[in-house]
Amino acid sequence: MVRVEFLGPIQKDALALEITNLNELATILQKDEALKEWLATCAVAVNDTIVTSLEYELKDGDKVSLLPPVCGG
Amino acid sequence: MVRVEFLGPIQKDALALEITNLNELATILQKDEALKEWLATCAVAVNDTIVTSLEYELKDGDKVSLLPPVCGG
Amino acid sequence: MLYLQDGSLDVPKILKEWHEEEATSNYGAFISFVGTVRSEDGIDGLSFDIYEPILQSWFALWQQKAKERGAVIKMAHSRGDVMLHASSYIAAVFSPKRRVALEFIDAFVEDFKASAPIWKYDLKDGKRVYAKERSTAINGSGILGEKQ
Amino acid sequence: MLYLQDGSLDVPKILKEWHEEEATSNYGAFISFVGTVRSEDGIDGLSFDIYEPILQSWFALWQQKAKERGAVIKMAHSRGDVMLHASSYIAAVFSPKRRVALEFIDAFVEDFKASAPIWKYDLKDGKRVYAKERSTAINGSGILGEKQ
Repeated sequence: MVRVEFLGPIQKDALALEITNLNELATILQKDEALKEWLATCAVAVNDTIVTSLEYELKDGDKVSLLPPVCGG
Repeated sequence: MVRVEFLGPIQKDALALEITNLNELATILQKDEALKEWLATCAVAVNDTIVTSLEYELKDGDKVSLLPPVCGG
Repeated sequence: MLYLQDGSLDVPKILKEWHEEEATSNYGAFISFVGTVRSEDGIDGLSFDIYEPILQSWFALWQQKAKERGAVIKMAHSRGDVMLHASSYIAAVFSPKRRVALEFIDAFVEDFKASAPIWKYDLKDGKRVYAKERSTAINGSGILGEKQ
Repeated sequence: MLYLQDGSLDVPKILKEWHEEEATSNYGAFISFVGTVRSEDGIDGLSFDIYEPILQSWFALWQQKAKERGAVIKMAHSRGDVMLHASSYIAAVFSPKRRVALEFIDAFVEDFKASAPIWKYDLKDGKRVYAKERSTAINGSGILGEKQ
């Protein structure tokens, strides 16, 4: 099971999904109308490290985080 | 009479000279062996404004200052 | 040193502490940047969410970069609400010589704005509104979106 | 604000005062640079001569430049002796937004080093030795020297 968290302003509870890579996650999340606008601008971290390839393999226990556009300071 | 001051590390008392421009001052100061090394690196101010031309006219009561290389901070 | 706290930062106190921490470290240059909430667009203040695990690793990378140049970086940031004219962010660099400090503070603050996992909200009319227009997508964003 | 004093500067006190002076001026960015005497080459400290009339007019020009960008500059400097690990120089910029502050502090500190009429001496073995090798001739220097 992979846990998917939505950070900051994305108002959505975490998901627990049976997936093996980020491609599968993209397919699932693109079906959620409320998420569509976020997906285009969110960065993705696996176990708190930013990843930039959809081919990234996921294993049981991994945590995926979606990070929308940031503005600290 | 024009007053000539030597600032910072130049160990020399002020002079009072009858001169009408910086060219005349250069001629006088170049005769002072102890000043030679300073003249090549000093900036010149007339009445506290930096000037960069030897043709600058001086009048009675003017103050000329020699500013050696600086290092604040 | 990365210091996070609820609410606004006590700027003089934090600058004093940091200055004292490095008082005998033989750094010739100490430069600090303070971010303060400005009155604009009728806001009452700002509010912040922070995702700490990634902020910590982002900061550790910068600390490593600083160390390679003989410098040290410190940073403080607020969580939650910070009202008008109060401060939410302090960054500081200590280094032996001035050029490293001047270059690091600029690069650090700009990368902080572009990459640090912190989300800003306007506090306005009792609501907390995501500052979407002022936010920056992190490098590498968008991979989960539909192919263009 | 240009503040000159005999001996070392009380850094936390000055930063606190400046911060308080601008606490409600609605500046979003406050950046400060502090110069501290480093232990090197066996010195016991540094000593400074300042020629105030030209320093004042140099500073007034910078204040005017800052004003045109909606910013304010403050500066403090020591006269006379400042011992190891004590501070002799503080510069600060307050501005509405961060870019102006980051760019001004860099340009101001560099022009200060190249132009401000301040002379530095090493304090070593009870003597006050002009720091000739670290000093910079002001732009336009040398007109009184012999023609090359």
